[in-house]
Amino acid sequence: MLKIEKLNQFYGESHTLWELELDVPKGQCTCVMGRNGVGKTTLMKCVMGEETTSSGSIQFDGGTELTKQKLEERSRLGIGYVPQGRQIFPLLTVEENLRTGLAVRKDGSKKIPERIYELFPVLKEMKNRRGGDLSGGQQQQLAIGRALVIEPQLLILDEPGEGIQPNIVAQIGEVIRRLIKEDGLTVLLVEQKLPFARKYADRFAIMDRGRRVAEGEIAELSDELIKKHLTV
Amino acid sequence: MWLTQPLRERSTQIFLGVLFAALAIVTFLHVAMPEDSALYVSAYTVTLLGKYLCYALLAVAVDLVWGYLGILSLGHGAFFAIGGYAMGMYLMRQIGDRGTYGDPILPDFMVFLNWQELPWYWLGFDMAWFAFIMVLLAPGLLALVFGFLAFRSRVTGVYLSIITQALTFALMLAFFRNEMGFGGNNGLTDFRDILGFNLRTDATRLGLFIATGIALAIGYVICRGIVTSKLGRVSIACRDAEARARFLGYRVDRVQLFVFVVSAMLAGVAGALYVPQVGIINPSEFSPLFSIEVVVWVALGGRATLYGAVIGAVLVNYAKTVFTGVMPDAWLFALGGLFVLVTVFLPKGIAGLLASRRKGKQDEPGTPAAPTTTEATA
Amino acid sequence: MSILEELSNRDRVFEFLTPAVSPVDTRHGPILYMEDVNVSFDGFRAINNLNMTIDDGELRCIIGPNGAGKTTMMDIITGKTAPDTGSVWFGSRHNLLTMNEPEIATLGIGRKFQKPTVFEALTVFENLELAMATDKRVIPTLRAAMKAEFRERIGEVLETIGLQELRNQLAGILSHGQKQWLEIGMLLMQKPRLLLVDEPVAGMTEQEMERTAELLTSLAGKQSVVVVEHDMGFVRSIARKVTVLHQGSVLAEGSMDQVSNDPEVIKVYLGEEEA
Amino acid sequence: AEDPIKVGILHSLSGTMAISETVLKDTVEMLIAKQNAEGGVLGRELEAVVVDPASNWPLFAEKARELLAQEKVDVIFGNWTSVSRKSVLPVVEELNGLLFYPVQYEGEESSENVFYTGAAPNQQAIPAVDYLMNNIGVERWVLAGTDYVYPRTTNKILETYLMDQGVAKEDIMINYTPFGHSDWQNIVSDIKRFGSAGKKTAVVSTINGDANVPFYRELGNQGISASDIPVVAFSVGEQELSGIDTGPLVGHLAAWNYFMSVDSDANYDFIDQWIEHTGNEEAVTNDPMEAHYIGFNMYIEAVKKAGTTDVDAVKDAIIGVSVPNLTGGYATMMPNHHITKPVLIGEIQDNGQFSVVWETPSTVAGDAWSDFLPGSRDLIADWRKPMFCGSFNTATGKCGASAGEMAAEEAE
Amino acid sequence: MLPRLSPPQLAFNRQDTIMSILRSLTLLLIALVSVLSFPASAQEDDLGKALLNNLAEAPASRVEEAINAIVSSGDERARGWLEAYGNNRLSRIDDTGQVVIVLNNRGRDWEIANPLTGENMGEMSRRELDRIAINNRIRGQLEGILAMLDLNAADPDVREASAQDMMGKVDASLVEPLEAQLEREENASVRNRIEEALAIYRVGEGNLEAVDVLAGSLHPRARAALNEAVRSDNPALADKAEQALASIEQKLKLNRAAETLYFGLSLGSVLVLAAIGLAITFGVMGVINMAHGELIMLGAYTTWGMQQLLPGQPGLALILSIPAGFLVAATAGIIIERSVIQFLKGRPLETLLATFGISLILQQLVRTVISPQNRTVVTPEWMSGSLVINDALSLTLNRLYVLAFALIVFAALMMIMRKTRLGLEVRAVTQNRAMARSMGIRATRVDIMTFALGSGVAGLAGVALSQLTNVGPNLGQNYIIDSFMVVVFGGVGNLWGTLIAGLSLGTINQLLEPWAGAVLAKIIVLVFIILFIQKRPKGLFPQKGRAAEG
Ligand SMILES: Nc1ncnc2c1ncn2[C@@H]1O[C@H](COP(=O)(O)OP(=O)(O)OP(=O)(O)O)[C@@H](O)[C@H]1O
Ligand SMILES: Nc1ncnc2c1ncn2[C@@H]1O[C@H](COP(=O)(O)OP(=O)(O)OP(=O)(O)O)[C@@H](O)[C@H]1O
Ligand SMILES: [Mg+2]
Ligand SMILES: [Mg+2]
Repeated sequence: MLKIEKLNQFYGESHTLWELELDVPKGQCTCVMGRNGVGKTTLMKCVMGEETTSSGSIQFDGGTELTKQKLEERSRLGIGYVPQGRQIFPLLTVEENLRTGLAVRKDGSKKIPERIYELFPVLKEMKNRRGGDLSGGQQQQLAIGRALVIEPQLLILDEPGEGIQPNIVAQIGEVIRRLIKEDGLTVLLVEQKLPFARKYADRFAIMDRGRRVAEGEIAELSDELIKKHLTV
Repeated sequence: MWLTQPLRERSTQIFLGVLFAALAIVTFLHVAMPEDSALYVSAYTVTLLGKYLCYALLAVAVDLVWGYLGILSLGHGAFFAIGGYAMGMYLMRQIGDRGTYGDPILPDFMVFLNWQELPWYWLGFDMAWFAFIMVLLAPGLLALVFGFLAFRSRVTGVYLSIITQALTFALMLAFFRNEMGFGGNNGLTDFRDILGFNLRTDATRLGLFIATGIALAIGYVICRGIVTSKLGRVSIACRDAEARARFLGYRVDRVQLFVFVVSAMLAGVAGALYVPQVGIINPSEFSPLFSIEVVVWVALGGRATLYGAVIGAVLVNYAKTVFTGVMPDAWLFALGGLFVLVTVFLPKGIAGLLASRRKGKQDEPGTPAAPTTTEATA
Repeated sequence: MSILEELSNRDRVFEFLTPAVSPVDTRHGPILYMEDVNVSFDGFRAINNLNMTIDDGELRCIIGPNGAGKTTMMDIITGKTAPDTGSVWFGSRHNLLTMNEPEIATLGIGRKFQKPTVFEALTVFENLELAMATDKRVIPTLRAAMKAEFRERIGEVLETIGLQELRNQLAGILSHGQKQWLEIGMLLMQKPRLLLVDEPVAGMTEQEMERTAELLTSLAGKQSVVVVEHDMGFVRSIARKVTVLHQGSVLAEGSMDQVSNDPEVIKVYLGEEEA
Repeated sequence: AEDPIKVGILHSLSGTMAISETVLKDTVEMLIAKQNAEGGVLGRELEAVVVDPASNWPLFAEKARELLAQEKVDVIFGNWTSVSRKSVLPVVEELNGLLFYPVQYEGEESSENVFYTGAAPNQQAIPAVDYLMNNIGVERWVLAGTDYVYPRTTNKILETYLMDQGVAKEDIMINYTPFGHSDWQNIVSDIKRFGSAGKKTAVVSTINGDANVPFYRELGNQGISASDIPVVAFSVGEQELSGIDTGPLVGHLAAWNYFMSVDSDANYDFIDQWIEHTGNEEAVTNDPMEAHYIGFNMYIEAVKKAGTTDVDAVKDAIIGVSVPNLTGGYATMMPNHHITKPVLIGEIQDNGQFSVVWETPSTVAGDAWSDFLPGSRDLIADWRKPMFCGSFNTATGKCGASAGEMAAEEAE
Repeated sequence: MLPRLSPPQLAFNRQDTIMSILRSLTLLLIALVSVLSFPASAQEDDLGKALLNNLAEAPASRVEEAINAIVSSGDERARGWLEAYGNNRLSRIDDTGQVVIVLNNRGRDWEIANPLTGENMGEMSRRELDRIAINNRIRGQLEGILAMLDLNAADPDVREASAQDMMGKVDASLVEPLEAQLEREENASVRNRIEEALAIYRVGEGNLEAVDVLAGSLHPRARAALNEAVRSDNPALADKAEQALASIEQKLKLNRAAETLYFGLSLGSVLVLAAIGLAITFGVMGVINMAHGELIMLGAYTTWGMQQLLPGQPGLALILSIPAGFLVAATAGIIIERSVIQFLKGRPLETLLATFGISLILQQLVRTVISPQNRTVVTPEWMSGSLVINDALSLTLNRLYVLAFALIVFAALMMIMRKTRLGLEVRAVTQNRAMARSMGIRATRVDIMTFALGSGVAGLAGVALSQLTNVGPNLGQNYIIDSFMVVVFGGVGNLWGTLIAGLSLGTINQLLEPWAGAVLAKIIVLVFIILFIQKRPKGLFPQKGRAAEG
């Protein structure tokens, strides 16, 4: 679904991503892991187009070269994005936040799919409240809901469980699985919490200082790897 | 000491070096060169430069609050003008009975409008020390009262900008009123002496120019002292994350008030030095558009650098002087175009251009980039 | 010291502020005491008759569903939000409801926000410097000099939060987790009597979580710590007493075991799995 | 050939005053071109030096200094507002320049270096009031003006004058508005009410510049017509009318010393020349343009008479110089540096012109110091030696301080 | 027979209606001619010529006679002559002394016609023509004569208007004809008017009953008459008049209040119009658009341009200017956005610098390309004058239209921002640009469209303002400060706030003006804004809650 090759990225002078390679197979959940500041979020932003890359390629769905696409076109291709830090529109109501995603829906529907509200009932309850007024966890749910509105083929989740109450985290995990199973969704997940990753991801990739240092089936995620790359 | 701190700093040394060198050179060329020499600097030019330096000081004051405190004051002209009026009142009283009506006490315009006696707020302005104190005190006090109200109620962003604008606008209208006793639209003119020196001689002009240069140097060092002190960092903290600063125990309103008052006083001094050099003070100095223009100088020079403000003020005003003479019909195109081009091509102003020139050196702490937060929409 | 300096020190314009050392009085009971607190926003009851006490030196975990009012509670304690009714006391002497944020902060209550907030235009070092427990009035701040002992202290904290290498970087470019650490560092610099920590480990790796846990437990005893967190592993590792908030009031309180076996808590918060 | 005679032009080409002042710049340029076509003066060409003081009063002073000190011009034509003149005055006096000031003003001034070719209050306001009182039978007066010195002084003079004529205090209403005032609803409604007391009412307007358009519009819309409450304006000329739809204004009045519609050959020639110069068939002329026309010709005559452009020589020579004005008469430079002018009252017509309905039987000499202000009643100005004084007090027999000082400097 | 008229001076005469009244008079005059059975003869032309020459040569004191001679001649061309005379269009050729009618008096060469035959005589230099002088007094008389004739008009409205013009102008000689008129008059309101007109005269004569007639009248003349009566020596009359006045004052107070409110709303609507575009570009998009005023100016100049394109049809031109003004300003907006603003994303404060530059350029552009002087924008007939509610209260039409226009524009904008996709996208883009783009919102297009919309609305404001104030290069400068003030006072980003802020600031200003004067009122309003912002630091309608604190 997503194939990243030799990706390099700079923030000004500082080289953040180094010759990065990553494969995200279709219909699976790939989890990117790594310590703070290794460049996970940066990688997601590169895929989304929020940061420009200096070289390398990102191929989507077997051919479309993402680096040549404008930011707003990527969502049209079917990439949904739940950024780190939620990034909801604080002054739009919950409903309006969700509606922003309607423009790129393939079916041109002008209604927010009921399913979103089913997944996150709190959103329905708070439909008319401004996004910024919600509690942190509620905002996170909103961010996920908003990404789902566009009915993506690839869903990028940057630490989705952050700040969410445990039963909802579990629920999000279930949702991910369900979407993968029912809709054939592909998920690219950034997650620090091992139990969660172990439980819901199919594959993993570990990053360190802007490089991918390990990759494999989730089952292959050994303690040794963890010790080597995820502890300080 | 916070005041001597900047003197150890490279950028301040360079700034002061350039400034004093300029003062010395101009003085030398004015005094020592024969008048027909190509190098001769005329009294006209000296006064002109003096005016630029006043504007520069004003711009520094604006940059202090805008660049480091995030308060976009669209009303700094008010403090400038009040300082100017304080000086103007002193100069007016110095005329004595040499006015057209020969009244030893009342200024001409009061005689003219049948005032019988000097209003109370004119008392004391015949004494230089009093007037000079008022130059600092009047704008400072206004800033204190205004700032106290505004910062206490946490007025921020554009709301603050607009009420500063309302302030200067209201003052402009008030000073336009002849009943106010400040000469209405005509303001105060026809000055003769300052501290016993005849204002219409070249020597006095040169003196004023040098005084302005020194005032600018002092003002610059004070501002620099503030911004390099811990208070400067607190200011930036208040600018970028007001709430966080408050939770650390800083009284954001006090910090803002302090810096705002200092800035207003500097603006007042700038105004006071401006008046004897241009020979008139009138309410148009209160015009909101003038204050906006000052902000434009700062932005053009480069925000949050202080020296950028000086560069911006001098450059824009020099451009104005040249353009209004050389291309009187089209100078606004040139000036407007300059503004547009600088914004588009020099995002950090001219100072940013200079800074990128000496790239490679470590970024100095205390000269942070202007934040790119969306203050205006907040 | 000259008279002039003396005078300027006294600083009449910028009125009296408490010195850096907290005068909070806990001889007669808890350090924080909240009673019958209510807050509503446009008719929505965010805090509902909340009662809570925190003892001196205690480490308290607060959990509860999203929107339970945890952050709002902290807002009330730190003076950001004024409650509609109720009383909040810091020690037995200070009524927090009559004070503003800086006053509360100087009294000795420090806070880490849920969303990491640092001064992005300042360096990591400067961020810590500003947080340092010193006289925070205007003129003293203006005259403050960087003493060696301060430098040392900042160095220590930098060590603790693992940001030595980034000390001269602007805080704006830090990653999410690094900002979290920096904010914790600022809290440490502040040396408050009471720390309010809102979701400290969000975005941290397991190992960093452990470090954070260690850090917080080591603080307890000397200082009182209130932690809000959704990561049950983390809570378990530090928890002594846990309070569960739900819909603005206390749903359950007790040891971690007690709480996590409470069916109500399981239903509204933990879910079957975590329990 | 000799160096050209440099003529400085100090009129705002941008900012708020550009509306009024740009045409004056063009006028002087036209006059210079014409003079050069006739061979210049004293065998020398004239050369215009144009600067833009941008409606900024301190900038006026700076530019004046630039003209005199840097450009070394021989004479300056310029200024419109009183404040700009006040700002420039010390500079011209200090650098001993010559300034021709072409706009009607509040008087109370006479400088050795300034020649006032516009009207003083006694050349505009008082005759206009006389006309309203005697010919229209006005008994109640609204004195409406913009809040600055010219209206203040004019109204003060008029108030004294009217009361001297037996008008009761309650029959005079005085109203001031800020510059550029654009919402006249309340004031016009007040005027309407004031005018409904049964006595014939008129408005004497010293409303300045841009504020006039909304003012007249509101008058028209609130149904106040000229036959009902006439408005006589001192600052509304052809130039201003060219920006107003004059349809509803027919019959309102203005007092000037010149109107474009004046039936005289000199005027027609001037208009032809102006239209040719601007290349615009619709171009209009107005009173300050005439003032510059007169001032310019006086300067030329004085230079011819003095045989030099030396400032002091010209200053001496110009007193007593007479040149034709555009209304078929002559203007003479008086010793007080004001000139003689006829006073005309015109009614607005639907074509944006005024038709003259009344004029003084002969020209009136400008008074530097008003006879109707207590402080200046005793003052006169005379720049001929030996008096050589801008404010000579006839009561004390002494020259005012400022002039005395100048005279002293002169003597050194 | 024509009544012998003493020349009444007409009060509150709508100059612009005179023409139409005159036109309707034609028939009447013709009828009169036949009644007079004036001998139509071959020398008719000579007679007309004599009459005109008589008028032309009459010294000021005899002009009146000459006019009367023309009127009583019954010549059917008299109307045209008098009309021309009243409009300053009657001239004599210098050389021949022939009286001509000037058809077009603009420019140097005037088009003239023969008043006797109506034949066009081509153009003649202005130099050759000598105007036959008229002044206010004579014009008043002329109008008076015609007004009296109007009392016989067929249209009751015309009769009423002319009866109203008679108020306060009645003198002894008019009493009889008016009474006769009253007998004949059937229309009640016309009768009322005539009665009032007579009563004003009678009160002056000391008639007690007449006071009753005037008791309820709001007409200023009636009040003037009563006021005079109060001062009279007759205590009974003074007493009665005083009572009548008191009751009138009561009514007047109400009317004054209504009037002031109208003034306030009207001023407010101007503020709203000027600010509403800024509420979009600044309030919603966050661009500190200093060129906003110049965009307004462009709208106003478009109106002027339209009127130049369609001479003689000011109304049509004005209506067409609405879309045209929008388009011109919107296009300018797009150019500004594309050439400058787009490079300043995320640097809102710098937009101040750039747009300040743009505003200077636009101003000077207008000065250079068009003219530094103001341009004339004509107010169409249907927008002139006022809507008369009663004698004391009338609403000026141009402002009424502007008020309505402001409300319509506001409603339309509200619709766009609340109900369309664009509104949602704009807000999303301004709140979090990167995220909005991640959601597939084409931010660039949204920017262009929003800026165009805001600018276009500024253009609409310009079209409206051209009906109230100067159309000149400084137009924009006069409104920019106020506009920012209104937007901020209302609460940035809140359109309702802009509406309420504009209307309330306008109203407060007008309420204050009568007792504080225009300058002080403005100062008080500004101080009020400053103090108000202390109370509500986020404006009238603040963004509430956590969201706003960010
Ligand atoms: N705008 C920026 N400019 C410069 N450097 C940046 C910027 N944003 C991030 N960085 C740096 O790039 C590195 C990678 O950041 P990134 O946010 O991708 O980390 P991360 O892996 O997502 O960390 P975390 O787990 O804390 O979220 C960090 O060292 C950070 O300091
Ligand atoms: N200013 C406000 N306006 C409206 N509603 C608000 C406001 N502040 C908080 N709320 C509401 O109050 C409730 C409590 O919010 P709070 O942030 O305290 O929750 P929390 O317990 O911290 O949740 P989380 O664990 O998700 O951070 C939420 O439902 C939130 O939507
Ligand atoms: Mg990250
Ligand atoms: Mg929370």
